[in-house]
Amino acid sequence: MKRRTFLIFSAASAAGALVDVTHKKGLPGKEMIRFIPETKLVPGVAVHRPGICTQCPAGCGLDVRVMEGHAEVVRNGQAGLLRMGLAKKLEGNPEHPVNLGKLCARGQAGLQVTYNPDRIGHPLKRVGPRGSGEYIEISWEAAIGELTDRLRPLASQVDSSGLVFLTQPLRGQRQVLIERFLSVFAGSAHVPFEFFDDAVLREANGLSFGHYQLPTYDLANSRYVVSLGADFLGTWNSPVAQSLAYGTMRQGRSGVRGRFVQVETRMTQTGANADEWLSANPGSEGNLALGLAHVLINEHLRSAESAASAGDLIEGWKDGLPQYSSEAVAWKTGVPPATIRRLARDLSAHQPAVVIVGGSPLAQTNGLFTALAVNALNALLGSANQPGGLQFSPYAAGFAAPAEPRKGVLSPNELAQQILTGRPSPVQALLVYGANPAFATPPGWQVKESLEKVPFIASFSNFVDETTEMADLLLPDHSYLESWLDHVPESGTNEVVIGVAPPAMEPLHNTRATPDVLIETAHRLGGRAAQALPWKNYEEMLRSTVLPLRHFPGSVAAGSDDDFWKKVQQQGGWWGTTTGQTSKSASRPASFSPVKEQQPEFDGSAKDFPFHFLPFASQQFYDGRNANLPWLQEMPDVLTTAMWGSWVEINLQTAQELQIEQGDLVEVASAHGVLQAPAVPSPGIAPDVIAMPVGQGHAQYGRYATGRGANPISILGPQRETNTGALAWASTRVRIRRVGKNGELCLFSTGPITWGEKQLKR
Amino acid sequence: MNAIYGLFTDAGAARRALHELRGASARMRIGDDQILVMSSEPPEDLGLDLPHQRTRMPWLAALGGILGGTAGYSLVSFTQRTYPLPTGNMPIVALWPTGVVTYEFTMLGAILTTALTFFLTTRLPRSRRRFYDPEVSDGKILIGVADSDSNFWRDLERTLYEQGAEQVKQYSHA
Amino acid sequence: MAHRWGMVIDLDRCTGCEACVVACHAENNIATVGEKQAAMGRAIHWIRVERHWEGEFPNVRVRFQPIPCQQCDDAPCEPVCPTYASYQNAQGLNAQIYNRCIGTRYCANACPYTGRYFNWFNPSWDKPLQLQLNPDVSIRESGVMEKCTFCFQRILAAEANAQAEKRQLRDGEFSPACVQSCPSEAMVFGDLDDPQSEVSRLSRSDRGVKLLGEVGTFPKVTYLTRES
Amino acid sequence: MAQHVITPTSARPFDRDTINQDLLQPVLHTSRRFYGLTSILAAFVLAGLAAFLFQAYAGLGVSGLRRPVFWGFYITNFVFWIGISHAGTLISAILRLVNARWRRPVTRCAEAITVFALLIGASFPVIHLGRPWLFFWLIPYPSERGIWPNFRSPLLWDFCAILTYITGSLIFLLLPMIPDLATVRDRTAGWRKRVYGAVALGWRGTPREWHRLEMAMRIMAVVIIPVAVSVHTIVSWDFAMAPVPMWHSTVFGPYFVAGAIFSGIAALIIAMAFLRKFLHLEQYLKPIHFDNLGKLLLVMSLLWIYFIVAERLTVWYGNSTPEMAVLLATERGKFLPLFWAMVCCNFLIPFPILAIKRFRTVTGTVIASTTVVIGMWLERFLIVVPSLEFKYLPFDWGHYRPSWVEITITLATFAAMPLLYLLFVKFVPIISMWELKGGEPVAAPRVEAASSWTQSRVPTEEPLPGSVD
Repeated sequence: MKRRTFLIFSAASAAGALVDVTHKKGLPGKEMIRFIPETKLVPGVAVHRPGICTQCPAGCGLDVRVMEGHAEVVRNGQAGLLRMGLAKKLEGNPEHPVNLGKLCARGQAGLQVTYNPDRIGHPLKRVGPRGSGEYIEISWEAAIGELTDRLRPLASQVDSSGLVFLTQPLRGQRQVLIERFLSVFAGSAHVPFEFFDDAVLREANGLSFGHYQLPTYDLANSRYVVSLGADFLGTWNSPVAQSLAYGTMRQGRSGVRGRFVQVETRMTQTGANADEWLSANPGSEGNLALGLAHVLINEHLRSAESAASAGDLIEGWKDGLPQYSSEAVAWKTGVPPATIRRLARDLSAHQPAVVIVGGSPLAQTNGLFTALAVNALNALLGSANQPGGLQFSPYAAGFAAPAEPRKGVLSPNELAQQILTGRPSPVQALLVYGANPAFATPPGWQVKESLEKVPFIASFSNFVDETTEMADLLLPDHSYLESWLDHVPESGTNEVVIGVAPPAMEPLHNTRATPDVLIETAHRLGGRAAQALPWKNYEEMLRSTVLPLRHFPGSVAAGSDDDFWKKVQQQGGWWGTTTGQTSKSASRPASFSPVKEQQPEFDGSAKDFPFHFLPFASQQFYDGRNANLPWLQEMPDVLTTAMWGSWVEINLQTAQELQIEQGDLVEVASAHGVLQAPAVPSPGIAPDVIAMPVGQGHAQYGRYATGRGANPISILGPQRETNTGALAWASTRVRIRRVGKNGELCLFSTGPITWGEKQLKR
Repeated sequence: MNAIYGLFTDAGAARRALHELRGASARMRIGDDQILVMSSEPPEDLGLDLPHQRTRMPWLAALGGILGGTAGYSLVSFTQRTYPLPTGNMPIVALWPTGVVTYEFTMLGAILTTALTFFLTTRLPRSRRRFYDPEVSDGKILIGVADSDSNFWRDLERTLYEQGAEQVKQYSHA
Repeated sequence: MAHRWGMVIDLDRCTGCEACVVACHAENNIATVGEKQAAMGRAIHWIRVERHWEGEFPNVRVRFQPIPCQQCDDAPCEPVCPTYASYQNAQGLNAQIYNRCIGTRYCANACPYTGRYFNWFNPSWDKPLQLQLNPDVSIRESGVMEKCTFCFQRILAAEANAQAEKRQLRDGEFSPACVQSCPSEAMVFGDLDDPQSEVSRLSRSDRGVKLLGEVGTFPKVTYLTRES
Repeated sequence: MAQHVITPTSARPFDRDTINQDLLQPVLHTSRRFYGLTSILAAFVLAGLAAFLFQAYAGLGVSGLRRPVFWGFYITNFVFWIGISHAGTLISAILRLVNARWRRPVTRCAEAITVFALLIGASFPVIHLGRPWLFFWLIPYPSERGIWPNFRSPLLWDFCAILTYITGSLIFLLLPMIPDLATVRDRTAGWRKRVYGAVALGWRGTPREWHRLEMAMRIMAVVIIPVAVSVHTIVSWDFAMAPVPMWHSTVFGPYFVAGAIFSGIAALIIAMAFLRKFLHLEQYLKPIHFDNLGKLLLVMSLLWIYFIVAERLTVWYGNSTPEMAVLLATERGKFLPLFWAMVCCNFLIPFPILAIKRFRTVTGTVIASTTVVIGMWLERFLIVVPSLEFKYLPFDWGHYRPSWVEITITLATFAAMPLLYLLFVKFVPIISMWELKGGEPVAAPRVEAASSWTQSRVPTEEPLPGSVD
């Protein structure tokens, strides 16, 4: 045994040696200075620190495994070697109510955000023309000075400052901070943007249930789940929380196994798990929901009244939805009437049951109608706010959360129009934080063109992406493992959750946390600005907001404020059943009249463009923000096993008719653009649908993403959901043709798509 | 040593000469081990009547095989027991694989013993110069007598010529 | 005290999210080979999620199956190795000793699950990505075979911990990275020799099957079949 | 030493002299053609060496190997060359044992093929290693690492078997070479004489030497036959021990041995034809030799098709899914062209050529042999690659395509064989002179009974094998 122990040790030391040998180039030279370590870490012993995942809006809690290591860092403009704690692995925080110690693939790959070789390491000032990538390195002193100088004249404007803050949707004190920062600038606008926005569902939930937020599905207690297009196990809403609940639904209860039916036009990772997979015509999902409701009401399985106010929003609800007979719905949806009736009866018989809607059905021009129809169906089933149904996570007051539809929020489209036309007022300065509309908006929105017209753009991004490329001043943020974090999950839990985490490690580069930069800028601007952001730094701001929670029953019990603050940091946040004041129900506007049946409208004629085009959230890159992480580039898409590129999914039979084979280069054209990518014929997609993952096709996003694959957003039409104005990203029509043989498809599985009896003919 | 020998082209002549020498061995006091025969092909092929050769080579080869096999088995069982790492849930010293290796070592033992026996019994390789005539390589058959009594040299020479020797040579070396 | 580590993967819970795949990469310093090599079939995924299509549109179904090394009791990969680089360690794992490996790749051929991966080149990480490397796990040089270890470094750490605290290892005290991350809790890890452990209990389930059981490898990974 | 010529040498021309002159000609005289050919072949070999060094430096990734096809051209070549090696020693030993007289001009050509093919074949397990510089870890020796190789691995059996075979073959080749080396020694002067004198080991041609040599050769012949059989059986076990569809088969041992002898004879015929042509040995390597070897090749071709049928019929009838995947892929799938090319090369083409007496000429047998060598290479490829490409889990099926490195190295070995052969012919009489002389008519009664089974099959109108007209 001794010998074996010795071997283990020698293997371990050999490992260290190997790392050194292999990274000769990566090793700092001897001439480098060594900084005095600020932390005390025992080599080889892991420390676990809490964190919050920012890879998607779900807000899972992290458990960051930190170990001692030597890194090249920059301190006060001086590069040197520092022995410091380095994040080595991201795990789920076992205490966190949303993810309970679990973490998805994108979350785990977040480590490579921090260690990404393409991170912006220090403030930059543009010297060449926009988009040329010519910058000079400047000090933070100079950078913040430049920002302050640019903003000072705007702060003094009386009616319209022309300042716009473009961010990804924020759920925490960063939202509060930015709002307070902007409050100093008259007529300024905050434009939160992400491609897979769920504004339509929030709006519908506000109307149907009085909660302007995404629902939490209590799948763990469901016995029957019907999902209309929602990739809830992969990319939609709170995937980790939903996966956990799904596991319980399937095998976590003795003697009960929940049944799951998925309706969609292209099989998602979620749909692949369904017991029954159905394909409905794009945009017809609302009809299907009401068809189910029709059966429930007319077969007297449920009374129309039980849907309460949610039902009232649908025209004809009280009359038993006469226009939604199974046959009529079958004709519109393509789902056989018998199946509709069976589904309805099953839903009724297996209680609790829930119907989920999300993703592409709501990204049609009739998205709101669809969402309201599904909400009414859920209400009819008695699933709203019930165990096994859908619920709404409580919010803590004082923590910014999208519990209310915020008025005056612009979409990038409107912003672009404002920039281009100068109406209602010219945009003088644009601050960009975490959003990349130049990549993720359809060409018809003219975002890219409009950015060129803005006199001053500053970006807080970690990476040079398509939007940041246009910036005049780059003020790189810390990575999220290096920052103070806070996050209020919108869904995925029944508790009030306020995630708070200190930095898990010291910064690697000469970057600065954006909240701190804003606070300092405000201080430099002085006056009202300094008053609006009175804190020394973001840590202090967080502390002051979190401390009042001490008096509510929750996960942290502490005798003093300091103790409480310490324990909150250790735990990665605070969660409890109530904070006394939870979010108020948004009252439905009185003016809203019941919705009529609404047919989807598509961009492009069916004659010229015979296929529906479905961009979908990529399992690896979500909306493209993760395309610069090599782990995710090399993670095979679970259905196609594609890596390192994008692909065009097409029905197997359709492909045969068009003589398109796997790996062929095909051209997909809409009325707005053309792209080329390799084809992947698949059995799990409707014959009239062409699908493509979103996320690749970056023109500028570091070495791993730039110039790789094609961006389906670049050929989308500018159509919007009629009621909410959200981008109807699934409403474009396209045509396809084979271009050539070698599309350079990179698949992990080179085996046949199907293999069995048919191929084994003797 | 010294030698007197004839070179024969014709195998029949050589055979007769050999016969003659053996017949005269008592008279000329020539021992069996004094008769010299050299040829560029096996003497049996030439039909030369030579005393029956005996060798234990096959038995030695068999013995070598046994030794080799034992060595092979010992090597396998020793090494596997010295570093007993289980693989594939097989016994540490497994019958079949050990058998295969033992077999190969048995054969190797037999081969090496055979080669060794050959070299030992033929006393090859030799670097020291010994009695030889390169004309043997040209196909001549050498028949002669080594270290014979000098009184009989003439006699021998005549006998060899009589039997058809193309050439009779004398060789002496200190 | 000997253990026999095993795993149960519930295919009814598995959603094909591939959290396990990235978790494994992060934990075990698995090299990213890049597009060109990946396209050649040289990507390394110690655990992979296999996808099987069934039927034709619209009556189409998919089954996912995560496949790590099956840690066979009668592993075909082990005896074929001439240098003992692959052998069964005391805890029943099909260990791969990188230092002993000379790269015959025989083990990879013998493995019916294609669960072994080869380092065709030396791995490299663009600076500063090398900082992500787990110091508990050696990196593998060119010409060496590698495979799933059930996160042996975690087993060692947990054992050392338990020893320091003078106690036995507890069931579920630790798990490999893939099991730990699995969002739908489809994977369970533990000691098969402990009849009380969760993994023992589940592996006796009547839904339990072994992958390619007919090959006679006696895997220590049990799959619980999907119920639909 | 002193020599006194007593009487003048007879000047009568002698057949044995002719043999010596004809057969020593290539050893003693070097043509420009030799240098040209050697340089070309050497260039190929050097290119292969460079490719190997590049591969060792850059990593095995420069080959076309990939998961799940971890073995490709290299192992194909390994099996192929080990197979070729069965030409010599095995055939020569069998012919020696049955005392087939026509073997006499053939044995050394054949045994030389064995040794060179073995050397080339045995280099492939090293070439294909991920870390070739550590190849010696395969060798059982007490090392500072304190670990021995694993004798349960078929690769170790391979090592032992090839070691035994190469030792045996070398001895089998070298022992009967001693008298001929002595002849060369006696007919040369200067440095050549010294060199050949050294390697002739002081051979004189005494009855004792001859007896021991013949006895040793008889024992060697008995021993080497089972060794040769075991070598290719063990090579087949490299595959058959792994539970891989269509590898894991009991028929593999004899199937490989038969294939080995098959390809070996073909290689021997080609080598002999070249020797005959370029060294002008028409007098020694006569149509009858090609005819006889052609008949052997015919038998092996039939045996080969028998094994193909035995292997494939059982798989097809058994209908086990993983095996059927491989079977169908080879017969009807992506390997269809190669598979049927193999059947043509190994059976459909050579069978009529060899079966019809009129075609069993030197040219005919060479054509048949060429197709057999190609076909047998394809057969080795089709054994190694499809099973790996279509192993058990369809999700993991892969596609192998060799890279330029593998192709270069493969070509280099095909150049190495003639190069080694050329050099060998340059230094050693390629036909065993003493054995050939033994076959010459002499006045004496000789062991000439029709003890050879092949001989009785020789048509009576043909000249007796081995005789010089």
